[in-house]
Amino acid sequence: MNFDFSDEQQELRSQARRFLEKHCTPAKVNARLDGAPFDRTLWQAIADMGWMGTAIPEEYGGLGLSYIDLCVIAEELGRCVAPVPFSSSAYLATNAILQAADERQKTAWLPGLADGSVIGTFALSEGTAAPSAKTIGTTFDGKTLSGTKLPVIDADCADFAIVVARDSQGRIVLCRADLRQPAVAIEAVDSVDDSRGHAKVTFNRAPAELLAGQTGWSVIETLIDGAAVLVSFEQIGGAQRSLEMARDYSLQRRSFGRQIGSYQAIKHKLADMWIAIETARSNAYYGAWALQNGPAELPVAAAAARISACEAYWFASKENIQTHGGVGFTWEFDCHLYYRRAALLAVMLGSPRIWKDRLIQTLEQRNAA
Amino acid sequence: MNFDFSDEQQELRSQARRFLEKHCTPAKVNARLDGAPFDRTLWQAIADMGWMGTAIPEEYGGLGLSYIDLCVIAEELGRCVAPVPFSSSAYLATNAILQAADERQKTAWLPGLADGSVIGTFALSEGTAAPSAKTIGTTFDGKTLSGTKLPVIDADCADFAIVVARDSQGRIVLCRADLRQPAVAIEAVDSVDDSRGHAKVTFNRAPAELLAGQTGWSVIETLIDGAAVLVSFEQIGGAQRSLEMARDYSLQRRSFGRQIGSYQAIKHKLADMWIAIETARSNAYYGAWALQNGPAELPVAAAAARISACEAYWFASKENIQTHGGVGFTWEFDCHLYYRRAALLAVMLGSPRIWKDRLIQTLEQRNAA
Amino acid sequence: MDFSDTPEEAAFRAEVRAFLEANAEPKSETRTVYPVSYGSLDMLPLAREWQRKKAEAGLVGLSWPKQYGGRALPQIYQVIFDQEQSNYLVPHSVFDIGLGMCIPTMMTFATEEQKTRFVGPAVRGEEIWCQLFSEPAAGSDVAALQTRSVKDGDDWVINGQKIWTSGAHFSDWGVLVTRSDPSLPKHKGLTFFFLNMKSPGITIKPIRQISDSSNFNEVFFTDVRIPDAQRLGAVGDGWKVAVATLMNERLAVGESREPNFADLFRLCRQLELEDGPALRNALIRDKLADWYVQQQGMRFTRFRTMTALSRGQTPGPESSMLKIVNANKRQAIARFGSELLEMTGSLVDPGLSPLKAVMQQALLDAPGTRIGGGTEEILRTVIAERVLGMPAEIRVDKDIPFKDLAKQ
Amino acid sequence: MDFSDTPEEAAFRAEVRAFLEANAEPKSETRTVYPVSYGSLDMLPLAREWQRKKAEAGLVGLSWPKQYGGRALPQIYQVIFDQEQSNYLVPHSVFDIGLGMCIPTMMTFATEEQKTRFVGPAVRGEEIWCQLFSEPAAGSDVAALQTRSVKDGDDWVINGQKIWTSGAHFSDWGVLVTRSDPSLPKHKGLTFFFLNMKSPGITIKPIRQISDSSNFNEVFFTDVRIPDAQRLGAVGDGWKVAVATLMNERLAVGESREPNFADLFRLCRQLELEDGPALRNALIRDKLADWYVQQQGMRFTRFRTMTALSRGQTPGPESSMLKIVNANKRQAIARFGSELLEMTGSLVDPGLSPLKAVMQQALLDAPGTRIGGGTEEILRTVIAERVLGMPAEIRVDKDIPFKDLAKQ
Repeated sequence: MNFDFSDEQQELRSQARRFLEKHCTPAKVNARLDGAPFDRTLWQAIADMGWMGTAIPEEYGGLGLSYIDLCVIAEELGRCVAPVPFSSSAYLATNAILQAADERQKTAWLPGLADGSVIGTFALSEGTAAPSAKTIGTTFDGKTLSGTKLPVIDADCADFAIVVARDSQGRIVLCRADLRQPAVAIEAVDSVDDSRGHAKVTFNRAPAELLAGQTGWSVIETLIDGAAVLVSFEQIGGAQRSLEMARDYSLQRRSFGRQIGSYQAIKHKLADMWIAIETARSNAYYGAWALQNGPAELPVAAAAARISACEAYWFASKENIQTHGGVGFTWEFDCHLYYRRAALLAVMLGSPRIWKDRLIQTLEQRNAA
Repeated sequence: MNFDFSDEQQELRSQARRFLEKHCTPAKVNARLDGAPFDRTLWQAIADMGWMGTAIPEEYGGLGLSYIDLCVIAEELGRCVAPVPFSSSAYLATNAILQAADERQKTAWLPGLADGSVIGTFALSEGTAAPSAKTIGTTFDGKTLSGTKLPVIDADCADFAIVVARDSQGRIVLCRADLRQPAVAIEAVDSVDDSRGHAKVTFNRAPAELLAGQTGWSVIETLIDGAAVLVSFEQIGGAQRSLEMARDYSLQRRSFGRQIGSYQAIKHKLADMWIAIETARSNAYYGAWALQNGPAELPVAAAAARISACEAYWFASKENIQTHGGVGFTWEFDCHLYYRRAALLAVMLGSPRIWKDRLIQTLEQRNAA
Repeated sequence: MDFSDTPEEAAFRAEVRAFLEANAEPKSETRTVYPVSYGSLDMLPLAREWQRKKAEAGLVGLSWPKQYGGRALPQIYQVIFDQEQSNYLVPHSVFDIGLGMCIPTMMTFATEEQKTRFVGPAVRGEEIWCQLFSEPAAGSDVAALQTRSVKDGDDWVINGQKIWTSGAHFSDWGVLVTRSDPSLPKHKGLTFFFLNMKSPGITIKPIRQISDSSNFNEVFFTDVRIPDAQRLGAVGDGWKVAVATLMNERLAVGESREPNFADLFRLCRQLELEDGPALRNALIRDKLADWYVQQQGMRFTRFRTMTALSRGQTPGPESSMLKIVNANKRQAIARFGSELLEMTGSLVDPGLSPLKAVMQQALLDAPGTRIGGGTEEILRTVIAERVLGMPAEIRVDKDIPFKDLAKQ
Repeated sequence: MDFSDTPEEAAFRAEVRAFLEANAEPKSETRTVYPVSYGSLDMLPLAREWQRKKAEAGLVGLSWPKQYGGRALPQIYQVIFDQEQSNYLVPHSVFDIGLGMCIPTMMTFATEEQKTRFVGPAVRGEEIWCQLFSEPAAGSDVAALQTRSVKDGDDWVINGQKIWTSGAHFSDWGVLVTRSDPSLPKHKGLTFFFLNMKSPGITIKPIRQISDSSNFNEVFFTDVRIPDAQRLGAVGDGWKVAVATLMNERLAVGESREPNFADLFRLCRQLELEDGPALRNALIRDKLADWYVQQQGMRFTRFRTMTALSRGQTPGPESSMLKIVNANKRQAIARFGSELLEMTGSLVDPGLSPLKAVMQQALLDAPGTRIGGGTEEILRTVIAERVLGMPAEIRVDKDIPFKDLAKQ
């Protein structure tokens, strides 16, 4: 057993951190939050690092590394609250194609995703209900899609979406639809974290292509499980940075003649943040291993990673603000970027409540078997 | 509006506290916990104060005071973890008779309860299920009771029990059964708090008398609501004493050259105890008012009082032990008496989970109306 | 222990209900939030108009002496008014700080002439007041303030910076605490004033909050002149006046802001989950019950405070507890309510989310609630020390001249 | 990142499984707790017998050097052993302190001869060891200890009192830290020994815990003589040796004690609630998931520590986190599980409650879990200072001679 990243992966992390500290500053996140359009230069710079293709096999233009390497990058992207559609394109759209497309489609579509020239997203949710095989109302008639997806994240910059729909036999299928076509209406909507674009997307008999490899709700579940592991690393990266910000501020800020970090109320709060983060990290490591090597373990491992990462990020980001006091809830400081992202990621792949229910369901089934 | 005890009630409280500090010491509670039999002398001394008859009308031998006065006494009894069957006899058995018996029965039975010469208890639970109209399996054939009640609190010292049973038409009824008769088997069982006797009581065609005034599950609910308010004062009394013990110890115990009470970890813990207790107290005050004057408010007020009192007592009693450190979990110190009693009272009238469900159900009904 | 209205209270409640019925729109299942938000420019005239109506009906300053237009009623009458008003859609009040803190301070420390001049306009909503205490390096530790006041003839000259000044940008008057003598220890050399917020030398800069609203401001003072006649309390007694002002704040803590139990209950009544109606879900019922119990606990705690006041006792640190519990509850409800909406739980667009996205909006606003008016860490220390008699924090700055402290 | 067993690990796991199958009874749905409890007198011979079997099979001291009967394996092998053993009903180990803390300390500080004499009997369960550090006035603050050691010829004479000594009443040997020079500051004048627990002058008094068991003891020393040859480390270096001993304790933190997730899951599978099977209840599912995630988080954190160790890093304060989380989880599960049983949730009678009342029993035992081995308050401070680099607590007792401190 070896339960840590390899030396090569640690090196990848250092590289990524140096790159992002230089190119993906809080100022860029704030700018995007304030209405600046998608930063294509930043995206291209990230693409030039090869990150989008990390886990894409070489035959499709990727680097052919492992998902564990992708987890390293995810953590660093989360650490700087990167305002880019990485999770939509490199986890969800890419993996949907890897898992559900046929050979021809993979060959046609993956190289563009790998080199960042094409951006994909994933259109699942159709409103307040937790998506499930039952709730999908968008239909695919064999050639076109009809229905409304809300919200679709990163629809403002994505070229296409992988859309979850129901075919004429009632089966759940995945389709690829270009987003830049007249039969697709994209209406931007405000969100708690506008550093990632949100939209209501309406397909009005929009031409689309079926992913011809696999169908069925279980494909979606596996896809989401994998994304949950990757996103949990983004969450841990953000939570860890929140903790560091809180510590640094508490060492510098003085109250009643002492560093506020010398008060146990702050010291113990930060210790609790650390505990929450390390708990999440341990679960996420197991998730990373299961994503790469243990498909039978993935449903449980992904749920545990996601549940604890949601909790850790929520706790760390809100208590980072609290530790900062008044300045913490202003735009002058960067605390809010993390709190926003924590709120977004907590619902992006389904709320912790849903995942807890799924976790217990899986454990019941395993126990019954 | 006047949301506090009256001067007379404050005086009643002072009297009660002085009396109990003298006659109901931790040593007595510890002795009982260690196997000493029920302390009839203490019971008689309490009876001589007139407390059992506080809310019993004068025509039945009581003092004819209000339930609010009884709440004052309950808080003081809870404060000293009194090892007496007060709640079983003076809340449950007494109120069952007041609410469900006919005139003849009240006249016959209440004076003995009021002067303490007779002790009653209440037999409801029949095992792990939350008692409800559905779960009652004990039967009453018009003359005798058959079935097993588990646990019955204070069965070791009670003369009779008010037993919840099902009659031959399937209706829920209340019966009075003497516990000292051959057809009743009382088997003592160990509990988390042996300062109050627990037993499994089996009725084997045991002669019993129907309470002839009212029948039906709703009588039980009202009875339990009233008891929940009174017990919430016992819980608050115990929680408050736990907080005081924690404070006193933290001022005296030194670690690393300082009083442990000077560390924020302890200061803030104690502040949180205080908040929990004051929250419970405020809800309990409303419960007391509803018990005396606002029957329409009672179901909601009793639930709120009980839920917050359970939480406050659990929190205060466990963190009192924690504040004491090592000595806290030994029999040398009295912290454990409160932790035990908190655990007992948390399930005695149904767990907080059940009460929360009932609270929301009542609010739904109210809202629908 | 009597929770019912007395006949006098019942009569007053009827009076308030009649006034509200005649002058405001009741909340409904679909409309629970006043349509014009705090930050917007439209809000101010609407708020003034509403204040004027209340004042005309004699419903402002209920507990004040009659000579200042009050009705000399116990505090509980304000609670009754607030209870009834909370069922109606009314503009966010911009007068709370003035009427709750500044004017009561004026009543204690100003001259009769000044009171006569200022109370009326404040009551009628013609003049708005703000409070200038906090500074960038003096947050929880207010007495660490550095804004200087220097006597110059009959005036004082003010230089420095205040922060977190709620409503400074639309206020007419403000109360201000300054350091007049840095050679004394930090609580000693302070002096307190009221001043015209339109005075030359004042620059106001709004602070943008996470929720994108800007309730608060930074206020910069450059050679601002205040006549000595506008000093409240003796020179060097500013801390005492500031403490009295903050004491009044304790009374001003009201019911918790939305979303509260009722909002979540309402949301859950509307929401269908994967396995049925949200209200049938045992987890949701459990959470709802917890928050109901907390909410009622805080409500009744306020009533207990009112009762204590009516018996002539001074308000204790109970409001610290209300703040801690309500602020955390609010943040927790906002999170829980948002997450119940699954992926739409991140949308703040009022048109696309149930209850006009009140949960998501509150999520962004909630971190501030836990900080403004005293962080919960400070408030726990207050409870521990003042209610429970625990040892005070180790203070290293107590008896040292302020000017030497600043150098540390 | 590889969670799978290496071929060597897999072979070892198979070896352990074969050993357990041959020598112990597996847990079942109805039998999850070894029938003979810690406190009972019957337990000791059973525990010794089990230890002897493990030792004969070469399954004790896995990570120790081969010269002391170990197998020089990485720590992860101990985890594998513990994982497998946790599926079987085996006696409570009374050897953990000896093998986990005392013998490793001996290995570092004792003479070769002493090691040869003591390691074998400890491994085979023939001799039991205990640890004598805490005192009534030195709990979290161990270095405040007062037990005196005075040199007298070739012996040291010990007077004083220790407390919280687990297993003192059945131990053969113990490690002891004493104050040899009170004129030095508190961490300086300490000296460390090992001693025969049957020495004249030792009085052992069991401490009764809430759960009615008496794992712990008070140990009184009256003119107890220890040969200087049994000193570990230099005179005055006792704190260093004690810290090394406690460092070994960090490695000894195992999986959380029952009831854990599996016990609650098992209970819920058996339990029918008012509205159906307990496992269908959304609140229960939510709680179960929380505790599963915590449990796995702590399990994998241990694995991460093992990986760090195998890379030659020293164990950090991770075990502090394990203790905080596991102890609180245990208390919370015990409460939740008990309350699910409604009124029978107060009964500790194993015959009358599902799962032999494991929840109720644990409820009484849990407060101690949160305190023993360091309170969670101390552990949070350790994490804040040593992991996060936060300022140390203000210390008023650091450089003062111990004898003057005691007078304060």
